[in-house]
Amino acid sequence: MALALVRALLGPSVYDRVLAANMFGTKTVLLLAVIAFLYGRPDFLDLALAYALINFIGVLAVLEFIRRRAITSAADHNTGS
Amino acid sequence: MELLGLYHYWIFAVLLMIGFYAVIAKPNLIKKLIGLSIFQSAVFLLYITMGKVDGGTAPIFQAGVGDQVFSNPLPQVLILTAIVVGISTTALGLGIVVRIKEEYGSIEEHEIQEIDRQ
Amino acid sequence: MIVLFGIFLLTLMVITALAIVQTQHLFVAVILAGIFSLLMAANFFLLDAADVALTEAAIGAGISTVLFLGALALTAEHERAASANRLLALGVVAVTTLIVIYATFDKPRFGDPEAPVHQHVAPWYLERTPETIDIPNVVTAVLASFRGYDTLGEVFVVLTAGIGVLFLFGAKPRRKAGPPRLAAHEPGDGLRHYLIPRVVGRLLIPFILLFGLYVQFHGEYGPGGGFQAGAIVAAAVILYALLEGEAQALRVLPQRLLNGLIAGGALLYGAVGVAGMLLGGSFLDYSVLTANPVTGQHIGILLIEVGVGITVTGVLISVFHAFAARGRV
Amino acid sequence: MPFLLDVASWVLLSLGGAFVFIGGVGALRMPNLYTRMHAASLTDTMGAVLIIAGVMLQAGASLATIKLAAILLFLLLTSPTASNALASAALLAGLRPGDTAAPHEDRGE
Repeated sequence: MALALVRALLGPSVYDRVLAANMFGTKTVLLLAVIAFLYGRPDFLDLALAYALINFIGVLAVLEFIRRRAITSAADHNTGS
Repeated sequence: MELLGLYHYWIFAVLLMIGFYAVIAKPNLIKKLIGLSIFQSAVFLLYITMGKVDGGTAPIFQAGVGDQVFSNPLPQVLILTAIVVGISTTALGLGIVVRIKEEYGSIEEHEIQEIDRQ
Repeated sequence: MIVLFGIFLLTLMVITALAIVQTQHLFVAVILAGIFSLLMAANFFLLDAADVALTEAAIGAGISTVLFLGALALTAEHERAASANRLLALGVVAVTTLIVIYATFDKPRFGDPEAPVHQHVAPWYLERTPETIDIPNVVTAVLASFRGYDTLGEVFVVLTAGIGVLFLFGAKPRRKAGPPRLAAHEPGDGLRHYLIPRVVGRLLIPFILLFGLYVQFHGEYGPGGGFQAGAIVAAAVILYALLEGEAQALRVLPQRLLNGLIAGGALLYGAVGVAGMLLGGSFLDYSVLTANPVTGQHIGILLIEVGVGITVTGVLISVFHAFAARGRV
Repeated sequence: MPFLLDVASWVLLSLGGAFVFIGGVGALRMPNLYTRMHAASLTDTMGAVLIIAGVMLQAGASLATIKLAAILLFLLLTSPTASNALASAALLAGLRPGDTAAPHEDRGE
């Protein structure tokens, strides 16, 4: 199931990787839900719930990061290295 | 099958060493910190692996279900706290790196040493 | 089948770790570290450690990425290539790997119930938890009651780390030569202009907070507890800060209050211990808190988890603000 | 009846798995970021809905079903948002939708 994703992990540009990370998050949620049932311990769905809730904070942080960098590098052209 | 039983430990060893490599070979301080957290994760994995018992489930009693095998709760307790402590210490490390960047203008190890030598 | 799945996940982890070390782009490394943490959590789950997996989920999914990105924004995004002693390092690493792998041949087989780890105190914990503490989650019982000292120590480490970060960033940045980082143009209003994330985020924040509270107080019955809840609540506040800008978040939860939270949580923990002493037990012995020892344990664990949760929340939020505020200077 | 439910849930699970797989392949094979994103969102919607519906049938009416419904709801809320945020980030960083050749690593700097 997650096999296709491994290859996405090696994607060419930075944003592909973010995309892959996001997909990975969704897949982990699904995976956890399925495994919880394979184990017969449905009370562990909390975990998947936690992921579903906070997984996208990372992506929002990326957006904020890029936005900041865009603002700073618009002013002086040598941020970063 | 006998060898398969040790696979987890091998992965642990390999991960540990990947982290270790990042710490000793990469000059970049943030990379070192990421390496350190990989190293840390490897140790976590080792502990949790040791706690696993065949056919066991997580050590939470279920009402009405008797006679279950539970995995070892002790390593889990240790690691649970260690993860949170880990992120706090990583944050501290990042704080130091940022301060170094402000003082030296670089986060590469050899450049910092260069500046120090002057 | 589950074992095979575990092996698959572990292999993925190694690949990800290699990619992290190999890439020169630190931003990519941080994103990959996020994936690494996801894999790690799934693995913990497979290894029966639901509590640990929840902790890793709460920390790794949001907060560590945010912190690393915050640090990246303040430093450089690329690392320089070339280190002179690379071969030497590789050699050392290879030799150590071989030694460690050689050592693993002495390890008991994976999942062996006869392994030495399972012979020592763990059975005792499993046996005693129902009668002396009477809560279903053994992990919480061991964490908060049997090994309360350890946890107290950990809380103080978190506290110290938080104080350390606040001290480090307390110093005013010295203006170095070079182009000044522009200040006027950076209002720090977060993602206020991005409508969709903002609306959805605002919708979700209450649910995240609610879920945090659920994890906090459900910790005795299912996976959860103060550490996880603290991280989740902190994630909610950080989300708010990302959406509305740090200034707004600081207005809602001022730094003074956060400082109070950081110290207050640890103090609450300590106070519970001292209360036990005053009532005639030993430090962190909750059985004396009420007439019934088992109820006493319940109350003690509840209070301690609250203390832990408060401290963790306070520290994580303050650290985030420290990084974010630094970026705006 | 339980048998029927079982079959239905397995059908849903495998369908969901197929969608996830297709999404993965798409994310790998599509020419540039924005089309890749399009493929990836397949996982987030169809895959998630089907798999969680499948697990729900296994669970029957219980607390777990409610939790699953909550997970589904939050997934459906968050992942499009994340995609949107990512797309804005990429656009902000100057990645044009037209470019077929994805710029190797980050430009500028």
